[in-house]
Amino acid sequence: MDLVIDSPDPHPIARVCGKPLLEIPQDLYIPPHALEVFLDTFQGPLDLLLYLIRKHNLNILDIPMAELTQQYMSYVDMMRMEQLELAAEYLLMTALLIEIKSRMLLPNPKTLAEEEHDPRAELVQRLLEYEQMKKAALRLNELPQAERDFTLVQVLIKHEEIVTLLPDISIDDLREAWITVLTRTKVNRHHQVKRETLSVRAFMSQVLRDLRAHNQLEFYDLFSPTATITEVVVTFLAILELAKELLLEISQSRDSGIIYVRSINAAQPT
Amino acid sequence: MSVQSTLPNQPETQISDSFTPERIQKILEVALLTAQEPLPITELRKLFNHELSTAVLSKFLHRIREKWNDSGIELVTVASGWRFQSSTDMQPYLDRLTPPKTPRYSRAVLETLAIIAYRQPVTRGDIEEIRGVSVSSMVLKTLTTRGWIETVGHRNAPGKPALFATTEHFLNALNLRTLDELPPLEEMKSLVESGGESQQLPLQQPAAPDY
Amino acid sequence: MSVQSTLPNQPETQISDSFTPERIQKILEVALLTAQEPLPITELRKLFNHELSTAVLSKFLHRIREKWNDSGIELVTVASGWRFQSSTDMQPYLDRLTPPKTPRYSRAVLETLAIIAYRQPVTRGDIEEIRGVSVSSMVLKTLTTRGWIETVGHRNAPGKPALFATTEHFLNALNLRTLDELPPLEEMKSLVESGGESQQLPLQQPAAPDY
Repeated sequence: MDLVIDSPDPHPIARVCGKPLLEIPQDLYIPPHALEVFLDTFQGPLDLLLYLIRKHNLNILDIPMAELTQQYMSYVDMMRMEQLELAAEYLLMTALLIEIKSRMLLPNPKTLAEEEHDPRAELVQRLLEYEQMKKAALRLNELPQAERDFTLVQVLIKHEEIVTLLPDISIDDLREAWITVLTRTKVNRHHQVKRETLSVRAFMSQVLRDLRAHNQLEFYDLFSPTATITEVVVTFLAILELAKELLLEISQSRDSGIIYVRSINAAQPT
Repeated sequence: MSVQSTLPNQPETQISDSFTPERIQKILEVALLTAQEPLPITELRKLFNHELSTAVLSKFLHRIREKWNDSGIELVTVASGWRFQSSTDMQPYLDRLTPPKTPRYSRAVLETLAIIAYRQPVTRGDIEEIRGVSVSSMVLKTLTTRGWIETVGHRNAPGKPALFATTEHFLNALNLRTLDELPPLEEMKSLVESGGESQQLPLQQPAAPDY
Repeated sequence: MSVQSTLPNQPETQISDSFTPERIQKILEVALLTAQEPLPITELRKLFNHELSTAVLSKFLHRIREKWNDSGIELVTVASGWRFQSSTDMQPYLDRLTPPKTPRYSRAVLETLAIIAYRQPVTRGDIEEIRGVSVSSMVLKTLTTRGWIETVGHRNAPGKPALFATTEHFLNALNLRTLDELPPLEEMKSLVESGGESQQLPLQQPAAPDY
């Protein structure tokens, strides 16, 4: 049913209590039993008014206002239950029509200025604009629509993993992760994180690496010949720290003799 | 400061880029058949490392369109670019495979959409003014969820109401390139025929929308 | 009351179902090109109201496969049916349109890496104590496989746990020459202690590394 409004007549516009409702009333009066159907059929008072004007040549001026008002008022209670807002809109329209009619009835000296303020003008303007949009909505709906009238082509891209991409990280990522860790640690106070200079830690790893290759080295070999003074100090601190953590063993067989550093390789029995 | 990928060889270097006309056409077809979204020519130029001009590609695209003519698949241009889609006469067959999933929209939705399309940008209040009834949030949500309308700003008025406009996705879905391609608004015939007084009404057509 | 479509979208009965071989092939191609999923023959039979047998359709599908041969798109059978897909030699071009996305490491991996970088050499137990949660073997394996951490020894403690440290490869990957170039701990310590939640930390850029 292409919009009740435009359908060629013989179809019932709706069924009310099983009985076909064959005609829409000729005025704005809505039969009580068809009220709900009406509210569903028309988008609102503008829509209804437009229908009446177009289909039944209803003259805006000829609407029996008094009667209509009375009838509308009797529905207010009914509509109030569920569709208060809609009821209000119909009532507002009725009020507008009554206002128009009353103003038209007043003696009205015909001047150009007055004509421009014809009270019907605004309403008619609104009706025309609404009608235009209603038609536009229909045209819009007639345009071919993706998924309804055609389907988009979708061929799968075959992904051969030529290279497996590995995630990249940035220093910022690392720093953020570390701050998160520290912050959480701060929240859980029972975790004491010792804070030392990083370089000592780095050299601890390096010393262990050197020892891993040789198992035992002379103390001096752990110091790079090109090391700066700071590096020497830090390396020394690293060795002491490793010894403290029982990660290596420092030994000297006699006074002023060679100092050997040996990794306590816990993985292999010595 | 992002770390550069340490991957050995990027595919780039491995493509032999001798672009014969057949090869260009083939690459374009594959790209368009596999694309998720319509592809603008600027994007298609990437396929050839920008070595081919827009004009050249445009010629190829038209040739491809010719080639696919009457195949049940057509190459079309929409707002965001070129894409392949089935022709409408094929849809009845496709519907046999997957029952239509798109809902038919109610009049309220369609009228709201039309008002937004033709009068944008508009507020909910504007829409209500034209339709003469309140617009339910569901209606606006339906259209927003479909990706057909979006908020493009707020009117500098009490309550700062949102201004709605249609999206590029809406144009794509309706096979349109620009809003100009929307069906033109019809002139409405006068509401009061041949009545004496009525003809004197200084009626104006609504101002033509300026898009 | 919903609005009926006035579209050319016709009901079943209006399809002219005179299936010439060309038409059958065309319908099959359109269906396969627009399908979201592979289509088994049983499904494809629906296109023709089950009027064509599996054997007949199978013959058509093989013919289509032939036709598309060397087009950059191939018709293949997978477990759940027939589908079109781009051929492998087209991928380098398609990658130019959508560069493959780089994956990201999880928070667990990043935090573990940070702890190893700053506190090395550390055991898994150390990491767990600092993070307050257990560290999965997968996390350590990810970092070891990547070549960013390695075992540098074992702590002389019950269970002889492995000691992890970062590698030179890790420094290279981050464009660092030495670990010293990581944002200094002291700076962060004060950051952590001055701010409440980490989100509110007034993050500064680390002292500009000179590379």
